[in-house]
Amino acid sequence: MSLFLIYALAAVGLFAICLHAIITRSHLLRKILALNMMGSSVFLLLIAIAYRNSVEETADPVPHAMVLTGIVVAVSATAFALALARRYHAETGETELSDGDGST
Amino acid sequence: MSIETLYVAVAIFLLLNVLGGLIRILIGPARGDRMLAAQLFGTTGVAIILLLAEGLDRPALRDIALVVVLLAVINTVVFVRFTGPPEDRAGETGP
Amino acid sequence: MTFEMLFDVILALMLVWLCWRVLAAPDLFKAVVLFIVYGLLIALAFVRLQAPDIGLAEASIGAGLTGALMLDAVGQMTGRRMPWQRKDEPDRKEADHGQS
Amino acid sequence: MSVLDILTAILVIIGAAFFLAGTIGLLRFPDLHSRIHALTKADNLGLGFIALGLLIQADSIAVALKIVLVWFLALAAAATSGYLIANHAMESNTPERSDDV
Repeated sequence: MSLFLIYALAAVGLFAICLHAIITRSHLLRKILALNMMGSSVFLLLIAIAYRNSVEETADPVPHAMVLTGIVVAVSATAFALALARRYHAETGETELSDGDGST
Repeated sequence: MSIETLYVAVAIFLLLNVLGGLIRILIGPARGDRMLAAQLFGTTGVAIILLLAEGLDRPALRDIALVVVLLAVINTVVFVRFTGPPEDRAGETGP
Repeated sequence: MTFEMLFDVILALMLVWLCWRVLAAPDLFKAVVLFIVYGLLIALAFVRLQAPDIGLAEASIGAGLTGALMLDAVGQMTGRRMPWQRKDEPDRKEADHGQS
Repeated sequence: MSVLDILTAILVIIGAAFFLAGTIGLLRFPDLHSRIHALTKADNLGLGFIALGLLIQADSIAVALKIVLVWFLALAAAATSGYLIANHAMESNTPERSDDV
């Protein structure tokens, strides 16, 4: 049981839970939360892989650069999604998306 | 038993402390209770990071402790300013 | 299995449990507070995996900034409730009354 | 283990005991205001003891200053947030105390 295996298994578990939640939950804010945590689990898996490929006590720097970019992009996407959700709530008063059959 | 083992042991103990404080977030009756418990985790996390910096001999972690303790207040300020109870904050926020 | 790995096992189990609680909690404000704690703990996990720079970015952006944005959105979308809605109600009821 | 190491160990264990006291206070106290009282004092005292124990082990003066800075910032953060949450709880209608004393 290495350090890589512990965190990789945790990342896979996190991804599965968030994927389940993003399908079954209907509230928009909870979908955004699930999407954000899903991104975090992918970052965790990438960092764990970088740790496994480390040479001489320094981890692989390429996944680190990718994850650092990804965190910034994730917070921008989250802020944009939150702005959209708040506008939707202000316009229609709802917190869930409709089914798209034009009933709203 | 070296002193580094003690640092890691105390870090594990503080992590279990966080696990106990999570109960207050789960059962806390008011919103302020939950926010307060999150504030506790800021302080505990700083202590864990300082202990790991010494125990794993990685001095870069002290900068992370600085950032964590600096950003601990932001969430509380946002909570107080923007997510008040409905009867008090119906109009403009703030006194 | 060294002694330090006990820390990692506890941290990984706490992460998974916390993720499940965030997505299953009935109150949305509770979910956001748990999400802030989750951001702090995943920064600790990055620190353990020899990536202190990622831990720095995640602790500042992930836990601090995203948590503040989420709190603000929760305060706007569920905080100012309409008069017909009770306090501490789960978030499923709002769509039923939204059109009336 | 030298004398310095033993002193560090004692201080760190005292700090951990204060953290345990803070968590027990968070779980057992009856209302929000006494929970604020437990957290802002006991936790920062625990962090202070741990920082003091690590201060003895510091290599250079810069590391020692950084640890002291972390502790002072934690004190300021706890004071600010404790006041803000208490004020917020007072002006909203949260139940002050479950059993009126």
